[in-house]
Amino acid sequence: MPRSDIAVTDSLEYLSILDEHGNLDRELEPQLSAEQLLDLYRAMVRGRRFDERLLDLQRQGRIGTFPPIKGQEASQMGAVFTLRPSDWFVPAFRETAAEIWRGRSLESIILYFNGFNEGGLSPEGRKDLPIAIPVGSQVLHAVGLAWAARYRRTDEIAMVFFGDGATSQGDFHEGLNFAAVYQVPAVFVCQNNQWAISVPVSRQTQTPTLAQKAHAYGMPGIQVDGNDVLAVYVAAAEAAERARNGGGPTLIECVTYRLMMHTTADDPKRYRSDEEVDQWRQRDPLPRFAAYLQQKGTATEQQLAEMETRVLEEIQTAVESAEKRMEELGDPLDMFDHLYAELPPHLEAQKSALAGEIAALGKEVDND
Amino acid sequence: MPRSDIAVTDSLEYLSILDEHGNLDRELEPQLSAEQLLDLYRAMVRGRRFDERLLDLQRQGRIGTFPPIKGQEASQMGAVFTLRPSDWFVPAFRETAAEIWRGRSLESIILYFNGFNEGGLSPEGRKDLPIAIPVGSQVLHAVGLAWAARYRRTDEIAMVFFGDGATSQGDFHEGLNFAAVYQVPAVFVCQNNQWAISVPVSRQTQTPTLAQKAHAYGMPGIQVDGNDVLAVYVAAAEAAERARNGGGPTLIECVTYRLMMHTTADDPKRYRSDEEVDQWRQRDPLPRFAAYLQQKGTATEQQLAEMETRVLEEIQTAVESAEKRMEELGDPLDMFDHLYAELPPHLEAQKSALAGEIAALGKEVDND
Amino acid sequence: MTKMTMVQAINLALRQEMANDDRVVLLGEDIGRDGGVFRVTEGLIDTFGTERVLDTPLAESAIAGMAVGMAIYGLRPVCEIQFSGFAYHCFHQLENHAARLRWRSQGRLSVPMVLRAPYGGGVRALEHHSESREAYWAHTPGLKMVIPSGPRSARALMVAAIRDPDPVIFYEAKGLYRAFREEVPDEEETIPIGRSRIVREGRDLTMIAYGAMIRPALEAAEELRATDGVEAEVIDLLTISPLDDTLMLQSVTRTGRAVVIHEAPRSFGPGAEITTRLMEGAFYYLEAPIARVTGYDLIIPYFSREKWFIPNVRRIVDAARRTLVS
Amino acid sequence: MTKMTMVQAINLALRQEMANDDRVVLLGEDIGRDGGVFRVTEGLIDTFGTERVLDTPLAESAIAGMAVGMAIYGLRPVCEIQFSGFAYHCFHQLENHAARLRWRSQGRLSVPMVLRAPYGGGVRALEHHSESREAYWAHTPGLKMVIPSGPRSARALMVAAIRDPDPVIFYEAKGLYRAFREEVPDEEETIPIGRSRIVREGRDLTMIAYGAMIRPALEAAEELRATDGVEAEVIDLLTISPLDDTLMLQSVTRTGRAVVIHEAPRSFGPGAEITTRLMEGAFYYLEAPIARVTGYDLIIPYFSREKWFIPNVRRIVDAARRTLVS
Ligand SMILES: Cc1ncc(C[n+]2csc(CCOP(=O)(O)OP(=O)(O)O)c2C)c(N)n1
Ligand SMILES: Cc1ncc(C[n+]2csc(CCOP(=O)(O)OP(=O)(O)O)c2C)c(N)n1
Ligand SMILES: [Mg+2]
Ligand SMILES: [Mg+2]
Repeated sequence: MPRSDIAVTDSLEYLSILDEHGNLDRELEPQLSAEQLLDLYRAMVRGRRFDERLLDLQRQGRIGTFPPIKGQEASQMGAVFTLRPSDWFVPAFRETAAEIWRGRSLESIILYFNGFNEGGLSPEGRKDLPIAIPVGSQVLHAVGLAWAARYRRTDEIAMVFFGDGATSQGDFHEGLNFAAVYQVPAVFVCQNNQWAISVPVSRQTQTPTLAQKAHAYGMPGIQVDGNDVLAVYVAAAEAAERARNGGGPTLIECVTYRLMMHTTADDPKRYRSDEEVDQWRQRDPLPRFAAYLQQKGTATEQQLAEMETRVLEEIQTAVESAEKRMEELGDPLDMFDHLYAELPPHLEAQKSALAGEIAALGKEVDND
Repeated sequence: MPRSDIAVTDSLEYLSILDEHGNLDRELEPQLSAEQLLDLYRAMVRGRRFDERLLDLQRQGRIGTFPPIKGQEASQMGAVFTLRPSDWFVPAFRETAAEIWRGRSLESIILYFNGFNEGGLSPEGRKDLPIAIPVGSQVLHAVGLAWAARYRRTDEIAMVFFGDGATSQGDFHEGLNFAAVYQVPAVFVCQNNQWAISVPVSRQTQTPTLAQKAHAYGMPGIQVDGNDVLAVYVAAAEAAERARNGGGPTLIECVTYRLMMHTTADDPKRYRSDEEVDQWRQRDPLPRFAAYLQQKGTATEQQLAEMETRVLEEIQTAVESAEKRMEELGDPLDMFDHLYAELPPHLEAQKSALAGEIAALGKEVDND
Repeated sequence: MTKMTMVQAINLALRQEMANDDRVVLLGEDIGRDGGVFRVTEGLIDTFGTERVLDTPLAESAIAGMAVGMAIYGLRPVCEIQFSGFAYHCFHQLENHAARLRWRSQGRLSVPMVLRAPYGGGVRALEHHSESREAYWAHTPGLKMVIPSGPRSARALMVAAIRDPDPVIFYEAKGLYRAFREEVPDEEETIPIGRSRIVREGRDLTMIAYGAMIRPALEAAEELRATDGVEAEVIDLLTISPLDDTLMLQSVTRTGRAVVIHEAPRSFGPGAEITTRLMEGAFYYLEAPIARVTGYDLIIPYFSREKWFIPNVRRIVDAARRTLVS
Repeated sequence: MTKMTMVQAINLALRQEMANDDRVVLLGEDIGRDGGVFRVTEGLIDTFGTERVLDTPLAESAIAGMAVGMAIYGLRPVCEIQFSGFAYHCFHQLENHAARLRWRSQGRLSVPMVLRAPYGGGVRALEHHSESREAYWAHTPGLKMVIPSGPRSARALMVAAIRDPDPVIFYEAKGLYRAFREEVPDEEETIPIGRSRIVREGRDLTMIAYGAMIRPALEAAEELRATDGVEAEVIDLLTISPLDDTLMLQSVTRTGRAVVIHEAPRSFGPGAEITTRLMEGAFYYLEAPIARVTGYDLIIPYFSREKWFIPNVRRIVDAARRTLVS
């Protein structure tokens, strides 16, 4: 009758396969083909190099504010790599590598961060949502998508990304609860990069892990070394398979680190030490994975270097074509497009008023 | 490096002391004085009888819609009984017994449920919030109160009540997270009465307990037999003491049952079986506690019956005085009071326009 | 044609659209077994099963946010928020997402969802259960805001809302739910969203109202005819946003006088936009200041006093007379 | 007197009020160590410690809801919502509770809190970071809605807001944060909430604006003087709600012509209420339709096009000229 402990039966695990010193757990090592491994690596490199290029562009005033992803390439690529094209991908705003992997063009990203609505156009036929800036809000969309996928008797799943900060939002909670109640095929990927702007995860929540929040919903939770692309891949593949087979949702916490500023408008020196950043630099996901590929004989150093070169060329082409494209864009009247399927009369009137103003301006300019 | 289980170190317990068959766990039995025990019992009886009377009044059209509390007397009284007058009490809307214990007059409750704003006037100097109808929203207020109490270096705590349904709301999540992060002196009491209107707790969440949701916040959680006032008292007293001593917040789940309709506008036959209700009637908290008091020699059957009589008289007096009071109330111009500390000019104008209309109406009536 | 209440008429619309189109799914609190606290969804779970009528956990943001996801997928979710006073919980899902997704994705994605919510006073409800805050949604670009005035228009607008390619907030005046019956055609009927209508013709004065205010407006018009010999035209907006100002401008151009009626608080309420449109479009025809008959800039009081808050026939007639003598 | 930016001026107000009154505590995302993403709270955590400057977890509803609790206790919480586009997350806490508690408790409890949020465009920000939706709060009985137009008014209004016994939503035009410096007195200064002011006198036309629109309005007035010989009076609302219509009515009674300017979307926006008040109170003095120069009924576009959305001097001058010739 008494006082007794209640056991929570949902699993809560920690997973790491390839550590920062190159140690590999061969039993857990996923069986990926050379092609898959190289695809993964290329996507991570592309994410890294494009990020660096965006930072240059931003510093030169050629694009606006954007959130760098550096350090989180493994955490997003390991997860998104498990998706099929028919699955749904729901990003937050710091998943550039994953977005590109899913088919978003580099150009559209440049356009977006340079303030062009045209950058929002997602690849046709792709089941990718645009980035979500309101923190945590996208979690619910993934639940609705996953629910609908099951309603339609497909084998699609939905994978949604969010940060450590997002776990404090009500929408995170409501989303995970709904997902568990309806047992929808969703995978919740938390990129715990240790910081939500200036707030460390230790002040975001009192729990030692974010993965354990799964217990509030009756779903499995797993914490993985988010800088170990193999571990992330294995955890995500398991979760995706579980979801696909009717086993319901999973919460994955990828322990990773935001090596750069929150956005280019942020100065992380205000709130964190260089030592901390340096420590995490040692755990950079890229060199670790590159060394693995070489040890395994999947690629030589030389081949990886050539891959980088091709990626840089690709980026250069994209920057050039985006900048060219932006010269052509910018008709102010376009802002009236796409709010509704059909432009209602009052907006029709506002649009033609602006068109009139622009025409008059043109004349003024001509008359000058 | 491996795959390993993560242990959650926060406690999660189940507590029951006096079961529905009268079995008592003497080791856990709280040491309450006869006076305290009778106070507790009286408050439970008052809650029960007043509830019944409100239902009569509602059925006779003498008050509007209200939410009966029958069956939940132990769950709320066991908890609120541990508060000091200097502590903060934050109810949802189904804590009538607790509200009365804290000093809210029966009259004010009648006024409130008969659509008079005057029913919102809480007892002066009492640290009680008015009821909160938006489900779960009040959880956050308790966090703010508790934070402020500590800021002021008092030993006050805040105790907030909410239902099983409320645990699905974002505000519940955000509130518990903030409470844990700031380690505020708050006690979260969930009256799990099995239903949120027509939705059973099994479809509200996938977890077998609500108490385990505490693990998402790094705070202790405890599930108690909510129809066992002794168990609720013990759990709440522990949580209150922990909070008072700087030990941070606790989540208590009281497993109880709503024996009546959700509100008087609801017909529970649409969604639950009579058998289920009958089963829970067997677990009614009142007879169980009455038997305990008699066995313990705290009061005779006769004395308890006399107590009931006095409670009924008290209720009768309150109903009469409330009905008299309501005859005097109702000046429509009063609705302009208390929105702001000072009535702004536009409302001044609206008020005097209405005053003018009323005066004109009066004349019309006079002229008839 | 069957005579039915507004509750039955909305139920009919949902039932027929669900039967016609398996993309239509319902979600909300207590809408399944219980049939909704106002019984609007009564019986639908029996016909369509728990797969198409979802009794959700208690979380409005999740209801709206999940519907956004469903709609993006290609379904046509119709969510119920139990009372419009609890729709603020999902304000961010509606403003940040539902209203923006078509625009953000350059037209590639869209959110064809309907969010139903009972609004307004008159049923002796508890607090938070009687407000009228349609202006919040009307001021939100990307949403449409619809309010029917009776069974027939509710049915026809609900069908239109479900078929609309964009998110529609659909407020149902709970005071009208069972207030009266109207003939509703058995066969399909829709009313285009974004179109108001004249429900009474008149040459002397224009009354503009919607939802539960149409009946007192019509009664006031009758009283004005009877006692003052004045013929008031009454326009039923039906859609609050996008606001159709064509009919009202035509009318006021003829009558020169207007009274705007709503239950919502006055300041920054729908009446301000209506008045301003008339001022902008018919300034030179106005013979008198346009009058607003509205709720006060207060929280609607608990029910013992709510009749003093909600505009009534007397207040409308008074305002009309003031407008006429100016 | 010190010349300072609006960021510094608000910081000064917070600092002085915190020094004067230990009931004043700040809470919000990144307002502590980081000093706020716009640095409005810079240095305050160093002076007042983590006990009075709370870096919160990432949850707006909790920020507002916790502040409600603190305010009930008797503190004077000032919360920051990082961008006003994320204030919808706490809409229910503001509408359901902050706005109502004094009224619900018959005056026994109250919620003297301030909710600060940067609003508006002009700083090349990401999406969701540039909207102007002050009308939502202005339409909510029980709240006050304040928008300063520069450093000095920001400082004086912030002090008034903190001391106000009721909840105040305080929007800060982020385009003004560092746009210019103004002399701000070192000693205490307040501006009463609910009072507008004339910032330029004129007899021919009345311009009504607030926040970031005051500067283009003043520039437009100068241009009108220079090119058309027209003297425009410019009224700075400062408080949007409760709306002070006394000054504007006096002005329009003299000028007969008015232009209302705001960045918010036009329909159901603040301009509608202002126009309607003028129509109601100065109908017989109006010589021409009142003109609205506002944002379009769109989501404010990403920054490459936002200058086309935000009202500018040219659009104001054009509207004024149309008003003058009618
Ligand atoms: C609802 C909401 N509140 C505030 C912000 C401002 N903001 C943008 S990102 C961010 C921190 C997010 O932290 P986290 O979830 O850990 O993601 P990360 O930035 O680390 O990838 C904040 C506060 C926002 N975008 N949305
Ligand atoms: C935010 C919000 N949504 C919906 C409602 C309508 N409503 C009132 S009580 C209730 C169920 C509450 O269930 P629970 O939290 O278990 O408390 P109980 O009624 O069982 O005491 C609902 C849906 C509300 N009051 N507030
Ligand atoms: Mg983070
Ligand atoms: Mg319940």
